[in-house]
Amino acid sequence: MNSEIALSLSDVSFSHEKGKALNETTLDFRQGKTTVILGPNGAGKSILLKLCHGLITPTSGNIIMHEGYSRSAMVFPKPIFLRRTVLQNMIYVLDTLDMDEPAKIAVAQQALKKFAMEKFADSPARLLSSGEKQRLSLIRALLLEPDILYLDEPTANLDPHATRLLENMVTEGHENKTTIIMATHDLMQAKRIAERIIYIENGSIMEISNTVDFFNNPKTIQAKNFVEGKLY
Amino acid sequence: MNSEIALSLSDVSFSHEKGKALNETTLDFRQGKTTVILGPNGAGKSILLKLCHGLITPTSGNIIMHEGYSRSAMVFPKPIFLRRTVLQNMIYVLDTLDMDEPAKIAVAQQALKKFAMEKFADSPARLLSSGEKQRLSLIRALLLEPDILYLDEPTANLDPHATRLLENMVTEGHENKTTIIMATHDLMQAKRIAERIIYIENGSIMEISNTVDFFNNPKTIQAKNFVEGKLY
Amino acid sequence: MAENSDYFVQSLYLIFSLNNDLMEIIGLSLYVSLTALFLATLVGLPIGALLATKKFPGSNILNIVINAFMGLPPVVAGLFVYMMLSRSGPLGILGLLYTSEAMIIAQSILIFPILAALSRQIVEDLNNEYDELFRSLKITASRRIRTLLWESRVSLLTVLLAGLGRAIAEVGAVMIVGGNIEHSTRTMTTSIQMEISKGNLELAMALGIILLFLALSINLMMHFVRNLHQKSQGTYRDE
Amino acid sequence: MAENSDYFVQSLYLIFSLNNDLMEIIGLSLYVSLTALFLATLVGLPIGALLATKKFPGSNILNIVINAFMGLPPVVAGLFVYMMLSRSGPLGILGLLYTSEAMIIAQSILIFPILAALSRQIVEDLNNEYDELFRSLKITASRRIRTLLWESRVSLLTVLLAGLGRAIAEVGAVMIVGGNIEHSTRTMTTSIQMEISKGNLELAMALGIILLFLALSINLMMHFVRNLHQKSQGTYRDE
Amino acid sequence: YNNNRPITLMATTTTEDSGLLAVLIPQLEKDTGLKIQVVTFGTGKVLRSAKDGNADIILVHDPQSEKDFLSRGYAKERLEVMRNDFVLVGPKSNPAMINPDETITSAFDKIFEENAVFVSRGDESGTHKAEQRIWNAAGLNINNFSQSNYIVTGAGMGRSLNIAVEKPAYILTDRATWLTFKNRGNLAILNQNGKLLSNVYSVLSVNSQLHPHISEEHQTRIMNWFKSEKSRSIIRDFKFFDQPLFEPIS
Ligand SMILES: Nc1ncnc2c1ncn2[C@@H]1O[C@H](COP(=O)(O)OP(=O)(O)OP(=O)(O)O)[C@@H](O)[C@H]1O
Ligand SMILES: Nc1ncnc2c1ncn2[C@@H]1O[C@H](COP(=O)(O)OP(=O)(O)OP(=O)(O)O)[C@@H](O)[C@H]1O
Ligand SMILES: [Mg+2]
Ligand SMILES: [Mg+2]
Repeated sequence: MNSEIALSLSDVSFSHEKGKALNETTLDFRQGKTTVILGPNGAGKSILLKLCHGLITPTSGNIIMHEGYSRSAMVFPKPIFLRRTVLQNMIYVLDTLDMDEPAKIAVAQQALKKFAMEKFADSPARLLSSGEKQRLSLIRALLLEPDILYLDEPTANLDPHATRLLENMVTEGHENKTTIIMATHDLMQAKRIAERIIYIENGSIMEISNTVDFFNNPKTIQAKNFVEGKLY
Repeated sequence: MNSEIALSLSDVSFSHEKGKALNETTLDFRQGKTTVILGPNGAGKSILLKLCHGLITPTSGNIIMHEGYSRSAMVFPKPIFLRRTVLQNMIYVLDTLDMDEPAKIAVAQQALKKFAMEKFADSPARLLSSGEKQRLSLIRALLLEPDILYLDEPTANLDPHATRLLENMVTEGHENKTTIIMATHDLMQAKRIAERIIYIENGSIMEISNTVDFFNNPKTIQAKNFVEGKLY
Repeated sequence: MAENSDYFVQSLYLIFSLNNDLMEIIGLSLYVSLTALFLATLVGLPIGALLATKKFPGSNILNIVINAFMGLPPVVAGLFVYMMLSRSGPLGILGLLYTSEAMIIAQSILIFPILAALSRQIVEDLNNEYDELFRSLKITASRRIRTLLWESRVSLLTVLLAGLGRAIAEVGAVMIVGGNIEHSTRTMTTSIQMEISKGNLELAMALGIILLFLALSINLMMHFVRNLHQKSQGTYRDE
Repeated sequence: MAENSDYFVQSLYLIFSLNNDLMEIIGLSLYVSLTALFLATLVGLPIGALLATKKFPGSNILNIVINAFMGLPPVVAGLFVYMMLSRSGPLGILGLLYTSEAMIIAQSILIFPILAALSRQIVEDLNNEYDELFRSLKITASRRIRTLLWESRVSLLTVLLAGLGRAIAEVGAVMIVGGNIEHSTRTMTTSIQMEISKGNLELAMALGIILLFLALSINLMMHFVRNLHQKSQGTYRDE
Repeated sequence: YNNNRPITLMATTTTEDSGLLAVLIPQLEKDTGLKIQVVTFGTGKVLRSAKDGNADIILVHDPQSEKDFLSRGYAKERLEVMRNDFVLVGPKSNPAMINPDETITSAFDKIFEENAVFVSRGDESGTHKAEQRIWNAAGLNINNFSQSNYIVTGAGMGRSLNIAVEKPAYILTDRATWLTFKNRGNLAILNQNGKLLSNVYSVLSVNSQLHPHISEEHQTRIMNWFKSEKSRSIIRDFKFFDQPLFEPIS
C-alpha cells in the first residue's frame, strides 16, 4: 500500500560559487516512510536535506511541499543553540505554537525527560557535551511535531544507548505518520531503520532502492564499493 | 617493553558552576601508545582530553607534561576554522613553525592531498561539509607533528573510507612515536585501534584495561552494560 | 602652570560646594541626553537589526547612508531642527525652539545613526551564526529581530554607551536649538562652552571633569546591573 | 520655509562653484580627521583587542573608564590639549598651539575611547568563538590579537567609520586648539560655526551638507574597496 | 625667540567678521615686514589666551578688563585705536514703544516697565558689560525682571541675536555684528543714542618679559604702525555696505 506523497523534487539542482553541489534531481518522498541518504563526505547529502527543508533555495527546479505535510523540522550535525538555558531553548521553539507559559514549560520538561536530559534544564545549552547537544537538538525538533523530520547525522555524537533510543523513536515514527529523511555514515544504522536508501555521490543520485536490495544487490559499482568500504 | 611516560595526571579534578565534571583522577600516558576513552554522553571524556591538552585548568591536582613530549594537538568534535580558505587555515597553523612561505604552502598542500582534500584548497573552510571539516581538522592537527595527539570523536562525521584512513594513520602513529588519546562512541573502532581502554562514567574512571580484556572481561558492571549497549 | 592649578583647585572647591544652579544644570543634561538616548534607541536598534537581517532593494545604500550620517556635524543637526522649529519653519507653531524638547529632538537625530550603524554590525555578526536555526524554525522576521537584539544585549550595551557618550558630550546642537538659556536650557556642555568663551578655562575644565564623572557613574551603574543580572541568571557566560 | 529653500538653492549654487578657499578647507578637514583616525586606530584597536582577550588586574576598571571617556566632551579634550600646548604649559616650547598638529592631537584623544571601546566589544565576541582554537594552537597573545583584528576587519570597519564620523563632525576641540585661522586651521566645522554666529544659517547648512557628502563619499569608497577585496578573495562570505 | 615665527594677533570676532582685518592685516604685514597670523575669539578668551602667552598682540573691546589686564602686568602697553557703537535692536512691532530720539537709559527703562522680552548675552563680554552699565545708569536692577522675559543666553553675539530673532526680543549689540548678521528676521535698530553706547577697541602688546618667545622689537613695530596715520586712514576709509563702521581714535 503506497501512502500519499508528502514532498516532491522535480529537476532540482543547486550551485554555489565553487561549482555544482547537486545535479538535476527528481524525487518523491511518501508520508510516514523512512528514507536514508548514504554517500561519501561532500556527496551532497546535507545540501539535499537543506533544499528539502527550505533552508536554501534551488538554483533551478521546483520543490513541492504537498498540502498537510508542510510542518518540518531538522536536526543539524552542528546544532545551534541560543545563549540561554536548555529549558529556555526548548520554550523558545514552543513560542511559535499557541500555548500558555505553564503548558510550554510542562511540555518542554516532559520532552527533556524522554531523552534523560531533565537534569540539564537549567544548564546553559551551549556548554553541554557534544552528545548532550545532539540529544537536545533532537528533542527540539520533536517539539514541533513535524510532518517531515530531517535528520543530518543525528547519532554521530551519541553513545550506544542514546543511538538506540533515537532509532526506536524513528521506527515508532511510522505510527505517527512522520516522514523521516536521514543522512548517516553508519551503515548498520541504515540497515536497521531505513525502508528506502538513496545513494548519492558527487551531487548525483546513483541509486534509489529498498534497503534489503541496496545492501544485498547494489545496482551500481559505486554503491557496491561504498557498502564494502572500498571507496576511491 | 614499557615506553617512557609522556603525561601524568595526579589527583586531577574539575568543577564548573553546575557541579563536578571530573573526580580526583590519577593516570599515566605512555609514549607511542593509543588509549581510547569510552563512556556515555556527558561522562567527562571531552573534559579529560581538554585538561590533558591544557585548554582548561584543573580545579585541583596536577598535570605534568614530561620533557620532550610537550607538543600536543587536538581534533575537536566541532572544529573551529578561521574565516579563510582551507589552505590559509593550514598555513596559519604552520606560521608557528619556522618555515618560509613557499615551504609552508608545499607542506600544507601535501597534507591536504593525503586526505583527498587538495581540491578544496581555495574553498572557504567554514563552508565545507561536516565530514570535510573533520578531515581538515585532523590535517591541521597533524601539521604540528605533535608528540601527543588528542582526538575527540574524530570520525563521527567521516564516511567509511575516511574513517579507515584515520585509523590507519593512528596505527602508523606508533612508528612515529606519537601518543594518541582518543574519545569515541564507536565500539568497533575502539576494538580496532586501542591498546588500552579507559572507561569513564559520571566523571569517574571506572576501569582501565587493555583492549582485549575490556571487551572480553569487563571488570565493572557498568562497563559490561555499556559494551552490551544496555546503559541505564 | 602653578597659577593655573591654583585656579583649578578654586574651581573644584566652587563646584563641590554644589549649588542649586549646578544641580539644575546637571539634571537637565542627564534628562536631555538620557531621553534622547531612549528615543534614538527605540528607533535605531530595530532599524539596525532590520538592516542586519534583511536584504531589500536599497538596503545597501541605506547602510552606507546611515554610516555616513555618523559624521553628521552636531551643528548641522541643530540647524536642521532649528529650521524646522523656528517661527518661519513648518513646525514653528509648536513653539518648541529654545526648550529642552528641542534639544532632545536634535540629540536624538544626532545619535540615531550611531546606534543604528553599530547595532547593525553587531546584530549582523550574530545573525550569521543563528541564521540556519531561525530559518529552520520558520521564525517571523520580527521575532528574529527581537531574538537577536535580546541575545546580543550585552554587546549592544557598549553601543548604547557610545550613543550616550555622544549625546552627553555634545554641545553644537543643543547650543543652537536650546540657546544655553539660564534656568531653562543650560546644560553642562553649554556651560562649559560659555566658561571657555569667558576665558574661565579652569572652571570649564572642572565642569568637564564633573561631566566625565557623571558618565563614569552611569557606566559603573550599568556594569553592576549587568553583572547582577548575569549572576541571578547564572547562565549568560558565553562559550 | 519657501524663503529657506530659496537660500538653500543659493547655497547649493555657491557650493558647485567650488572655489579655492572651500577646497582648502575641505582638504584640511579631511587631513586632520583622517590623520587623527589613523593615530587613534593605531593605539585604540590594539588596546581594544588587548582588553578583549586578556583579563588582568584593573582590566575591568579600565574597560569602564574607556567606556566613560566616550562621553568626553570635545571642548574638554580641546582644553586639555590647550593647557598642554599653551606657551605656559609643559609642551609650550613646541609652539604647536593653533596649528593643524594641535587639532590632530585633540581629535585623536577624543576618538581613541570610541575606537577602543567598540573594537573591544567586537573582538571580544569573536574571541569567545575562537578561544579554544587559539589555546589549542598555543598561539601567543600578540598573534591572537593580530588574528582577531584581521578576522573581524569587516566589522571593525563600522567602528572606524564611527570614529571618523566623530572626528570629522567635531568642532569644539579643533576650535579651541586650532583657532579657525584662515588658510591655516579653518576646517569645515569651524567654518560652519563661524557662519552660524554670523547668522548665515543657510550657508552653514550648505556647508554641513557638503560635509555630509564628504562622509558619504568616504563611506562609499570604503564599501567598494571592501567589496572588491571580497570578490578578489572570493572567500569572505561568512556562514 | 625665533625670528621666523609668525606674529599671533588675536582679535575679537567682530573685527574679523566685518572684514576690517582683511584690509588691515595685509597692509600691516607689508609695512612691518612681519608675517601675521590672526586668531579670533570672544574678548574673554582672547585675554585668557594672551595671558597664557599664546598671542603677541591683541585687539579687544572691553576697557575695564583691558585696564585690569594691563595693571596686572600681563600687557606692556594699551592703545585705544578705534571705536564704533552699540545699538539697541528689537522687534519692528516695538512693544515697548521705544523712540529713536530718547536716550538709551530711558529706552531700557521702557523695556523694564513694559516687561518686554530682553535677551542678555550674560557672558561677561564687552557687550554684556556695556549692557550692565546701561541698566545701572538707568537705576534698574535686572533681578527684578521676570525671569522668563530676561533671557540670559551665555552665548556669543551672533547666537544671542539668533535667539532674539526667534523670541522676538530686544537685545543690545555692537553695530559691526549687527551689520554682518544675516538672520535679522523682524528685528531693526530702535535706538542708538548716547555716550553709554560707545564701543572702544584697543590693541595691547603682551608682556614679553613673561614669555621669552615673544619679540619685543616686533611688538614695537606693530604698535607703532597702529599709531601711524596710515592705519587710521585705513580704519576711517573702511566701508561696510557703503557705511563707515569704525572711527579711528587719535
Ligand atoms: N556555499 C558553499 N560554498 C562552497 N562549497 C560548498 C558550499 N556549500 C556546500 N559546498 C560543497 O558542496 C559539497 C556538498 O556538501 P554537503 O554538505 O552536502 O556534503 P555531505 O554529503 O553532507 O558531506 P558530509 O558527509 O561530509 O556531511 C561539499 O564538497 C561542500 O564543500
Ligand atoms: N562549563 C560548564 N558548565 C556546565 N556544565 C558543563 C560545563 N562543562 C561541561 N559541563 C558538563 O560536564 C559533563 C561532562 O562533559 P564532557 O563534555 O566531558 O562529556 P563527554 O563525556 O565528552 O560527553 P559526549 O560523549 O556527549 O561528548 C556534561 O554533562 C556537561 O554538560
Ligand atoms: Mg553533511
Ligand atoms: Mg565529548
